Amino acid sequence: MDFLSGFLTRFLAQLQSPTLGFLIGGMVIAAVNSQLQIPDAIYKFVVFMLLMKVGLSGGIAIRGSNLTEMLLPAVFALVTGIVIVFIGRYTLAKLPNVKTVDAIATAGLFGAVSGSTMAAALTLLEEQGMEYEAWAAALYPFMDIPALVSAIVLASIYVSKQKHSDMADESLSKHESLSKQPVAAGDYPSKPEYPTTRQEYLSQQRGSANQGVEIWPIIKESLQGSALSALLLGLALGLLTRPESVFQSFYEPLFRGLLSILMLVMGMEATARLGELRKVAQWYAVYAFIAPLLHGLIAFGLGMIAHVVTGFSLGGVVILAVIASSSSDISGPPTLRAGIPSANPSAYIGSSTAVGTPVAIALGIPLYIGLAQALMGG
Amino acid sequence: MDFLSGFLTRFLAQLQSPTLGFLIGGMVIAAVNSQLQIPDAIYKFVVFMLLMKVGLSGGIAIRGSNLTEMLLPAVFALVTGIVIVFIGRYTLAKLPNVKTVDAIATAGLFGAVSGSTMAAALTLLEEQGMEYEAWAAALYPFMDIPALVSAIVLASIYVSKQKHSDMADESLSKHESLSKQPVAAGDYPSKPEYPTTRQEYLSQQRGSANQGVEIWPIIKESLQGSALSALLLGLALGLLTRPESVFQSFYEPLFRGLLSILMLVMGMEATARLGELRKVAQWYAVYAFIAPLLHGLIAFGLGMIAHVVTGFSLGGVVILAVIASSSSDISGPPTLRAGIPSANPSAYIGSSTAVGTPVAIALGIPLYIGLAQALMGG
Amino acid sequence: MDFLSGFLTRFLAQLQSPTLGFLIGGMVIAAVNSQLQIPDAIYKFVVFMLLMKVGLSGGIAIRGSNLTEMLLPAVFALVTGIVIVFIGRYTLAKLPNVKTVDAIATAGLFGAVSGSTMAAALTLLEEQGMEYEAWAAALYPFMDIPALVSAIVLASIYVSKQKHSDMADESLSKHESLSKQPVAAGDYPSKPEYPTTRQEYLSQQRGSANQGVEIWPIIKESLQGSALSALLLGLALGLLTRPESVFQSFYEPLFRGLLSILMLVMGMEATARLGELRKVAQWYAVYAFIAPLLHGLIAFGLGMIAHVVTGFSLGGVVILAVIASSSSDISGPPTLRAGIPSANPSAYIGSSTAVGTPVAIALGIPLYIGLAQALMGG
Amino acid sequence: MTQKASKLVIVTEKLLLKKIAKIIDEAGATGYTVVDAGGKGSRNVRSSGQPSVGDTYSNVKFEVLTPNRDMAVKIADEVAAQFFDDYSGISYVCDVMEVLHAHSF
Amino acid sequence: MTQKASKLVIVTEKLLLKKIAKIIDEAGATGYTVVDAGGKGSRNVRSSGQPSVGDTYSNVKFEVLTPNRDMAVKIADEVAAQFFDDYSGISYVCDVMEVLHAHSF
Amino acid sequence: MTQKASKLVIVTEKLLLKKIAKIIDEAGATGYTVVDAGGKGSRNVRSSGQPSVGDTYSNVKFEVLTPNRDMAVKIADEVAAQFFDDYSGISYVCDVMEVLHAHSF
Ligand SMILES: Nc1ncnc2c1ncn2[C@@H]1O[C@H](COP(=O)(O)O)[C@@H](O)[C@H]1O
Ligand SMILES: Nc1ncnc2c1ncn2[C@@H]1O[C@H](COP(=O)(O)O)[C@@H](O)[C@H]1O
Ligand SMILES: Nc1ncnc2c1ncn2[C@@H]1O[C@H](COP(=O)(O)O)[C@@H](O)[C@H]1O
Ligand code: NA
Ligand code: NA
Ligand code: NA
Repeated sequence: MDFLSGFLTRFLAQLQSPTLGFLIGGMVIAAVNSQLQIPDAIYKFVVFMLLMKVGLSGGIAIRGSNLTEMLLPAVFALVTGIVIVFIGRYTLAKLPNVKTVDAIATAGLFGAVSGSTMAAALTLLEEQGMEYEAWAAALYPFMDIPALVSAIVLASIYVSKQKHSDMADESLSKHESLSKQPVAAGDYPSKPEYPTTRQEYLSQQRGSANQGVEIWPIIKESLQGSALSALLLGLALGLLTRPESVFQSFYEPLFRGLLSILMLVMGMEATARLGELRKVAQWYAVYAFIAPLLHGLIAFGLGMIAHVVTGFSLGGVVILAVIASSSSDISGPPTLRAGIPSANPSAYIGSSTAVGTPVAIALGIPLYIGLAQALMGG
Repeated sequence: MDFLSGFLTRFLAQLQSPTLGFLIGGMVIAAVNSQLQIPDAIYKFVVFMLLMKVGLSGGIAIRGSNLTEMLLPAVFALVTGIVIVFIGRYTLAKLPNVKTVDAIATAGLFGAVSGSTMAAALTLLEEQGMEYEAWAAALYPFMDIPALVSAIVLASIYVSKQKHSDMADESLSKHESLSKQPVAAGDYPSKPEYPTTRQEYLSQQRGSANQGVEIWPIIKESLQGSALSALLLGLALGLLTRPESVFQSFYEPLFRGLLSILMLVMGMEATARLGELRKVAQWYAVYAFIAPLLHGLIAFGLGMIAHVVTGFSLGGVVILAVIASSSSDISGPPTLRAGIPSANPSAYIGSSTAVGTPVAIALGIPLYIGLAQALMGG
Repeated sequence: MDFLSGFLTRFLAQLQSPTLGFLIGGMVIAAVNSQLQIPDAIYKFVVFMLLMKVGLSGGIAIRGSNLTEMLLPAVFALVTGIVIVFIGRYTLAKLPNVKTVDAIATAGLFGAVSGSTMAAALTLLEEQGMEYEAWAAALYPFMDIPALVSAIVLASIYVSKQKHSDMADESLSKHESLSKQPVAAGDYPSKPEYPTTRQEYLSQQRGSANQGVEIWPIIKESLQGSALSALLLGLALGLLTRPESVFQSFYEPLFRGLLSILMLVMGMEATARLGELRKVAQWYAVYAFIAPLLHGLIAFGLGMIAHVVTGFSLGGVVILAVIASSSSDISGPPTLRAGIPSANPSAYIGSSTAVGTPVAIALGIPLYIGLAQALMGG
Repeated sequence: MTQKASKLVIVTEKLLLKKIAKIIDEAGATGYTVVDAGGKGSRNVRSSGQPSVGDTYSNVKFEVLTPNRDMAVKIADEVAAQFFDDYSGISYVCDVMEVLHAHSF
Repeated sequence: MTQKASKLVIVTEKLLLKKIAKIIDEAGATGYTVVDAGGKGSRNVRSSGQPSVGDTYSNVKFEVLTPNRDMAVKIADEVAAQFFDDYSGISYVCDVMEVLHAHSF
Repeated sequence: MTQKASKLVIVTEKLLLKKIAKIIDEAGATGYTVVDAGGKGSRNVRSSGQPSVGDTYSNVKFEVLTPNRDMAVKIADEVAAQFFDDYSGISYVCDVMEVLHAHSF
């Protein structure tokens, strides 16, 4: 009871935090059809600045620290990333009106990490005076990449299985040899108006789709994405050079303000994408609401094990929970689009942007901070 | 005499204020055909930042204050906005070579408010250590919206009256029933090369144009404009959340610098639009020079009434005068373009940007500050 | 020996300076094909901010100073700019597989000045606590413009001489009167598929190319370029207005951070242009490596003369050396493209961006600072 | 296999983007493509107060593939009737087009 | 003097920019031109998580001049086969084109 | 009602924007439309020192409607003569165009 009332008080206080205020402000402003726009160049630059700052401060702080401590949390991050995808594969994908590839892609996006959500959590942790390991932000790729890789691999296995059974059907009915009419196969819509040459390409492609999925290109693409690149570049510069002066005169003081602008964009975006979410099965909305909280709690639990075993800080546990709770907004979508091309982006981007991210920021972050504070108090 | 010499001294000092310096610098740099450009994304972001800052600081300060004080100044703002349009309607519109709709639109733009000019005034007031009510910036919409609405309504009434008399003429001459040749009507240039179907649309449209003007859509469009949206969002966030930290670490310290960049853009823009102003009747240049000063003085007078009656600060009076003196640069033009489509934008944008705004900033602001200081000293 | 070891120690320390770190980080990030992008609007704005800051601080500081001191360094800057072009004309242009116009254009670009490199040097000088004259940045145009003008004039003379001898050849062979077939002339590739009318234009053009080169348009174009415009605007505003408040609250504190972003862009750009450099003769790479260091040393030597004769500070000597060492990245390329249209931009932009600029920043700046410190110590 | 089509091009002020998109939709076209454009014409009206010293274009160019010339002309007429008295704009049609691949045409 | 050509137009998701450029190159076209485009079609898929509230278009429009209709169709077929099952896109060809001046054609 | 026209398309380096606009104006065309474009050709020269790692295109594409083919060819010849020896560029003409609505044509 005490825990709950303490949590609720803190939660209501959080609603007044500027971070959340700007998020909600953005949602409202888009809902009333305001013409206000944050130019794309500014959005991209803000994201770069935030991840650079997080990377630099991590890199600077890591210099002296003992990185073996990072081992267990990193393993837990990796496990969480993979587990999230399998949860989605065996819950969301089984629901009515939900296509399997769409569900796998959605789970992959929810397993991947949002740098913006993480930045919001770091700010709130600092406001609450809660300490965390300098390297905690470096857990990001350990969850992000495995989640994306798992989703793409699972989807490829599923698609190639589908095709096998389709082909079996086709040869059974022997349509192919009898007619030049193209045959609609699997999830692909039939498009008879295409010239026949197309069909040859398609069959070719189908033939080759049976081979295994290569994992390294997916990892490489994730690392090359603009979000992870900026974070890793920041980490490297923090570690290898002496950027303290520029960090303290530029990246650090601008952090909060730029975050407020990013929250505004994310709020506007959430409203704008609601329409896309509406076009897909309602189960996506349900998943997008529950999953971030559940994923965060799983990671929180694993983090607590590390807390007990290796002394991982409670602040660090919160960060682990938040990156699990978050869903990727920058690098994840294009990676999935290329890796699972047959999945409908409206399903996964809609779920993540319109519901998942606001839930992770507005409910998830305060929840995990509240939990940690209650545990500290206890 | 003392007043005048004091005023002149202050006025010359203002010419060295960086705000004005950047404005004039921009005019010069554009006049010498420099390739220097401030990218559009930066311009939009700067405007957002300034209005957000003005909104946030207003919202934060309003929290504890007694808003009934705002009543009288708000009414005066509204009255000024409408009066400005009527002045334009019965002076500028009566001048030779000035088309009535163009004049009404110009008066509407001069009645509406420029957030940038207001931001410049707030900076100068702070430099002079002159106090003003925290909510003074919230007077903006009370003048802006009524001015735009009045202009659009006046123009619609005028246009629909014109059409009535045109139609009367047309049926008198019975041309319509005798020939399929399109007839040039009203202000519209004749374009006989258009296919006949077009003419049917046109007649249809003319028929429906007689109905009354709906006011709510105009108000809505004003509120949705990017400038007012940013200001109101800032106000709301300032009122309802606790953005002090982000305000003090970001919006406040960047304000002056961003303003200097905006002034540069406005200066460059003034020179660039001069050509457009030259294309229209010279009376626009005369109006654009006199009107800002006159409008400001009217508002200054009304503000003084509030000063005496309800203790409205002299700083507040200056702000009221400046927003009257200013003409809208961001949201006004597209609103007028949509609301009074037959008006020539070169007339109103040229007048406002090339002459009105520089006059309001370079002469208006120092004038009203000088007046207020002289009154304080007295 | 002592000098050398001291220099090497300092040089290695510089490698950890954030300025250099960001440059190298950018090179690496582009080499691994990262998707990270700094939007063009941000890049342009950063350049503007840096040059404005350099200009403003110069302008503010010049106010009280004795500008006759500037005379000798300005003359040396001018001499260096011209000498660099002639060096290129009589070394690079004589090498095998190097086209003369390409070489002249490359030398012009290396003679011209990079504001970004200069900004990096100013930061490093401040980090080292080394003093320099406030007006030193104002030496920029004195080297930049003469270098560009010399290159364009030399190239025009060369091209028109070529044409004379071509024409002589042509009339000798009397091909023209015998056939309507177009004749490939000079460096121009033959394009027989062009309609005949084209050829008339070409001959016309060739006829008129023999006249002298007008110098004033080249100077004007240089001054109108966005880099010099921003610098000169800053200087003027610093001199004529009182921008201290906005300078200290905005331009000055953001300087280092923005520079770090610019270095990142320049690093990425260096890698991206490497491919272009590969397409041209290898001698360009050799020139681009040696020239910046040599040019800097020449200017350093001239600067030392001014140091001895008029007391020009050693910091000022370093700045003179750095602007000689730098090659123009913003205004130079378009000016040369317009002024020497027949030169291959891959040659000069590739040389400058991919090799020249990194060498000037990473080796040149530490070298001249090291030299100056050794001389001070001595 | 492929299908003949007309291509309607409309260049006009950016301000009208949404309104013209609506007309195209309502006329039953299967889609449209739009790009930012600059330009010069006889009117040359810049419809916004947006800085012209900036780096953005203030026109848009619509391209609409229609199954027949009539639909193209209908859209163009509607757009011209509603806007070309007051706004800058031009529209033209290009007849010989073959759609090779499309999701709906 | 001038030379007849076909013009192939492909409008599709920006994400595919590099991949389509590669197909065009490999088909032996002498070049291509590409512009950012917005648009609406039957699918209307936005393929990136990039803010749609921003100010950028998420399609690209390729224009490829080919010496004959066959090369244009070949490129279009290849692009459709590889991508149009999963991505938004349309392609069409315009036959009567005359190249006036080109460095290689 | 409508009027036949030629459409001249010129794709070239952005640097030449103003100069080409001037040529078009002087040739007596009633206007032109211009868009930012990227592309690849045989020369592929990037004419500015502007970061190629940025997000902007460095070509422009002009489209000029001319009342007849001659004016189009005249403009293209002039542009090619003045610039195509030294700058990247291509120009082509599309003959069958019908202008539906225009303020001056
Ligand atoms: N002859 C033309 N060729 C190509 N585009 C044109 C032409 N005339 C006008 N335009 C385009 O149509 C827009 C509006 O033209 P106008 O209404 O005549 O000002 C211009 O801004 C140009 O983009
Ligand atoms: N009828 C059309 N006319 C012009 N462009 C179209 C048309 N249909 C589709 N498009 C373009 O092709 C893209 C993809 O179409 P779709 O695959 O049908 O969503 C759209 O975003 C439009 O840019
Ligand atoms: N075959 C082509 N199809 C379409 N655009 C082309 C073609 N060839 C060249 N271009 C365009 O023309 C520009 C200049 O070509 P070039 O002078 O050959 O480098 C390129 O950057 C392309 O935008
Ligand atoms: Na996650
Ligand atoms: Na006003
Ligand atoms: Na130099």
